[in-house]
Amino acid sequence: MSIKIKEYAGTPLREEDLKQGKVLSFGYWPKAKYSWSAGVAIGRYLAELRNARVVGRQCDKCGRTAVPPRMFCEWCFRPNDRWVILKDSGVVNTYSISHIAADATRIEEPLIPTVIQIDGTTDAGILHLVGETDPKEVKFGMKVQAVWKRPEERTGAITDIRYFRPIER
Amino acid sequence: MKKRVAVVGAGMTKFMRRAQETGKELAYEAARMALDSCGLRIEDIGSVTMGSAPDAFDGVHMKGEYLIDGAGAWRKPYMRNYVGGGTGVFAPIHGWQHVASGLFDTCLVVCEEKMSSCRPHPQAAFLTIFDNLTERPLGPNLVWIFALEMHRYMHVHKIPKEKIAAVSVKNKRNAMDHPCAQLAQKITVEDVLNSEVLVWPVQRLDISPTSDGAAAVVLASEDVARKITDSPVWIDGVGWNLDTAYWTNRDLYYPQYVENAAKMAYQMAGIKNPRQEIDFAEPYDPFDYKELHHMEGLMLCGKGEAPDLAWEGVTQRDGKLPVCPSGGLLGVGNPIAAAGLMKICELFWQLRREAGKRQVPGDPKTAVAQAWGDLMQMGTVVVMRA
Amino acid sequence: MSFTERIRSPEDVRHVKGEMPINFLYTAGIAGEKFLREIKENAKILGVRCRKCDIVHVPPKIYCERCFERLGDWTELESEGRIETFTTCYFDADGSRLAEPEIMAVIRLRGANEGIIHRVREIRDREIHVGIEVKAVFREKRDRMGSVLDITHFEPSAP
Amino acid sequence: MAARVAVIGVGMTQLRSITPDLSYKEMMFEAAVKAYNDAQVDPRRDVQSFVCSSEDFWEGTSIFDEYVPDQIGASLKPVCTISGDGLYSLITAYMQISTGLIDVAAVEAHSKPSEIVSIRNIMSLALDPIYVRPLAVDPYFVAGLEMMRYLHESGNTREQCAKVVEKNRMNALRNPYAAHASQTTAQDVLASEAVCRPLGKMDIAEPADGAAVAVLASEKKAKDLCDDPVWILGLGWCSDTPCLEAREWGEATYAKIAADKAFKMAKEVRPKDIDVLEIDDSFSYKELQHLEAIGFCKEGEAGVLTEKGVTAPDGEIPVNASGGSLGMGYTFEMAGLQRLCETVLQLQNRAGEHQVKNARTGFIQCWRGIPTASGAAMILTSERS
Repeated sequence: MSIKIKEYAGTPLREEDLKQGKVLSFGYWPKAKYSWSAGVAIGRYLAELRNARVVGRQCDKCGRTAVPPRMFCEWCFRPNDRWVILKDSGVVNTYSISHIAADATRIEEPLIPTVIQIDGTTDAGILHLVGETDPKEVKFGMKVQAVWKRPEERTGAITDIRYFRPIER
Repeated sequence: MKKRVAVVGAGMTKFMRRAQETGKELAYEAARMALDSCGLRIEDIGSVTMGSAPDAFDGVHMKGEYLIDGAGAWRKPYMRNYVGGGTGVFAPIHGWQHVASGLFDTCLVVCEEKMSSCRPHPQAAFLTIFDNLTERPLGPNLVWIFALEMHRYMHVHKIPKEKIAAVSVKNKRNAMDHPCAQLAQKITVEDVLNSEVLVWPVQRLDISPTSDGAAAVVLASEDVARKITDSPVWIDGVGWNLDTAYWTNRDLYYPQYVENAAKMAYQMAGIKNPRQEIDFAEPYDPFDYKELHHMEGLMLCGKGEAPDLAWEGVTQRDGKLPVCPSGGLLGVGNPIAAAGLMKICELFWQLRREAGKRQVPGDPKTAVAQAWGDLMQMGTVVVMRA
Repeated sequence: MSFTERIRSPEDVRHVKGEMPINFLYTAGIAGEKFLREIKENAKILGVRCRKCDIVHVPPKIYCERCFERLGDWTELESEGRIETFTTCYFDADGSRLAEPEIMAVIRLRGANEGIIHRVREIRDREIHVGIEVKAVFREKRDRMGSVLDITHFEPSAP
Repeated sequence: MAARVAVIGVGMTQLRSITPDLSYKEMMFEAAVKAYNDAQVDPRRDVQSFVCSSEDFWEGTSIFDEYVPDQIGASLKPVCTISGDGLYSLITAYMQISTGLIDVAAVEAHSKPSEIVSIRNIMSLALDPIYVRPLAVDPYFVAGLEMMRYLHESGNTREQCAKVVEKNRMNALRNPYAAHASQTTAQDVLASEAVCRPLGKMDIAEPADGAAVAVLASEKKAKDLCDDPVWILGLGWCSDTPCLEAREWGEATYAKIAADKAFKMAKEVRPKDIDVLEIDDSFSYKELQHLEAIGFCKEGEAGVLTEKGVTAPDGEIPVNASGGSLGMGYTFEMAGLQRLCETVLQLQNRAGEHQVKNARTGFIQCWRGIPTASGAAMILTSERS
């Protein structure tokens, strides 16, 4: 009972308490390694990225084209019907300007993580970066186009697209 | 429903950036306090459910199993429920299922998080929540998705940043009255707007901290609850809902999953008009805009209206609709699952009028707590009544 | 079957390697800190007694898992005990074959009701069995870090 | 107990040692389609709640529950994950239906250990980080310690454990879902490479990939939707101490308590009324230890019963006629749901070549694997005339 409790448990430490050994601490580096199966849908998606193509899957029942592709339509719950080769361009659905890396350390050149709605789809955005622009110039609804790695550099990964660049202002 | 279920006891630890206690010890302290608060012994507990977020924080695989003894589950029916950040409010829903099903008279609900074990920074664990094949290679940071969602929300409703910052100011100040708070401070809207930009539009003071901590509540069926206490607080509505994992395929401006979960909980609680019937709310606020987003999902106001309510002071503790009187995650701290359950503790204390300096004025009878989780996907909602 | 198009050539099968790129730094906790400090400083093993359940827990805890009462009755244990069970391991944690098999055992120290987990050495495979007496061998004080590895192993007690 | 709960449909993929051609989502979709077809339900219209099962480090993804809804028809629906065996998820769905809040629920579990490159390291990560993990030893040592003490206390022998492997791998030859069926003899098992003595390589159930989904319904819905619902009569689950130091090594107390609770709830059902058992056999000795713990024979008798063929598919107490984990493959968090699927098929007389004659009432039990002492039990019955 909140008002009746005088002392709450918990012993806060400072980083220095650990560094200076005031409190014992134990480091551990796990080996957590995997080899993930891309499967039918993402397998083809990644293979096509190597060909500098973006592909989606279309459902005949609701007419929706999904990217990243999956072999089922989650809304109709049925196998979807066909592969669709999409344009490698789209519009900015939402964006941000990142000054930090994945581990929360600061980075010099800000990145522009963006959800890009691929042209020819109704709701299918993908996560990627926008580049070749001043972050201040990025706008909602701005048209962007994929900038691909050179063919010999492409491995069949989402990073085969280096980033998307604005194609009109 | 088979049985009405009440919260009869609650406990929590301090929320800390780094705790010396192990996860087991944190769980113990919270569970022990919850039992003591209602005068129960461990033998009186029929089952235990644990809520805890990724194993990658504590650094123990199958950490639900690791935490058994600290959670008081020795030789008891024990499970771990897990819906990402939504876990803290799902755990009491899972506990409610244990009791309302008629299987148990009592259930101890414990939530624990020891994020500080994760190195180099708890943020690093969040890289591993992204899709392993289509997103992780881009090196995403957790804050990215919040920034993307926040920006979309601001764009659609034309919300100025300062109205959002008002939430952070309010919650960090409310937390000054919370004895467990990690980041209670008196700050201004300008402080928020001038704080370090992490991922625009998210700045340092828009974010809750990473924390170690635990919380616990004791649930009991109606007949048992009335024997334990004169003032049980009833769990009258529960709802939970998960949207598609393809988060980039959705319009992030509105949390439909929260609305679905809220509708489920309100229907069960017989609430027709939440704006009239809810006396105060504890929506999930890991980021300041999230509180606003969730108020809208909880249908406590119209879409895009929440920022004005925050700006005009309606959501202050003494306002017409107090929101996060505890100080929320922004002020008290964010040991993921424990933070969600802290909100249930707050409802319990407030509805029993035991919240001390944090007590909302008037005579609150009905309140809602909510948590959110996964990739902008999961809504968990509990309605409680005095 | 469930969807209409499948991979039909092994050439089209795609795998992506990955990992969980994190590491951890643990604290020993309130009870663990005291337990390991005592090993480090004095080469002594501490347990904690629950009077209600009449058992001595080792490694010690701040609570009794059985009755859930808070504990504080610390007691010094002997560093000798009986083998409760054991196993001979041929691989390490990576699954690589060990040069020499290693015996792991649960050792119930005299005066305790629980058994600590450790290696047993200086004994032949066929001489070991459930119930034999073993004692802890500690590292030299200057080498002790405050860890279970401050005990290098257990070995048969002098006959 | 007022209204009852039934299983009205099951779906499982074929288990395989590797599934390189399918993503986990595609495997789950396949199991879900099968289960919904079996139950004749549309998940988007009829299923009100979904309960999934996973542990992050088996997947290599944190907050794995993010990735479950789409492929099982659960998007924008009540979905939750239980970090535990599929049987725990089934129990959660059972509780949800018993509250009256939900009429039809689906339960999912899957297993893709072929994708885990460093499986022993992941297993080690479940050991206590302060007291056990620093010893840096093969995590299977936990099973070695337990097997040694169990054989010591019970008087059962390594040979009898090997007989379990022989039986289950042979049983699996008649189960098309099985990944590790073989004409193995007890001699082959005893001769297999030592891992953690007395545990040999063939005492350990080989991992397998697969997915399973089951559909549960309230009494009224079950009768509307299904000709032969399989009723859940009793269930129980229990966790003993997670601390290796505090464990009573010879006994599977968690299994005993869980089974006692299940029988108590099922009232007049006794072990002699059970026609088929699917119990945890993720290590050879575990089948014997569990059989004794759940009350089907006295301590020390399970080995002899196995030798005498009492636990064979045509014996008095058919145990793991499916092949169990030793024959079908060990599927981690899916293991309990795999047993559920097998038992439902048995009770509905649909198990094909490995059908046990006149199977009406079944018992299933799961264990969460090393280093845990947690598990669940369930009793089910068909009322088909």
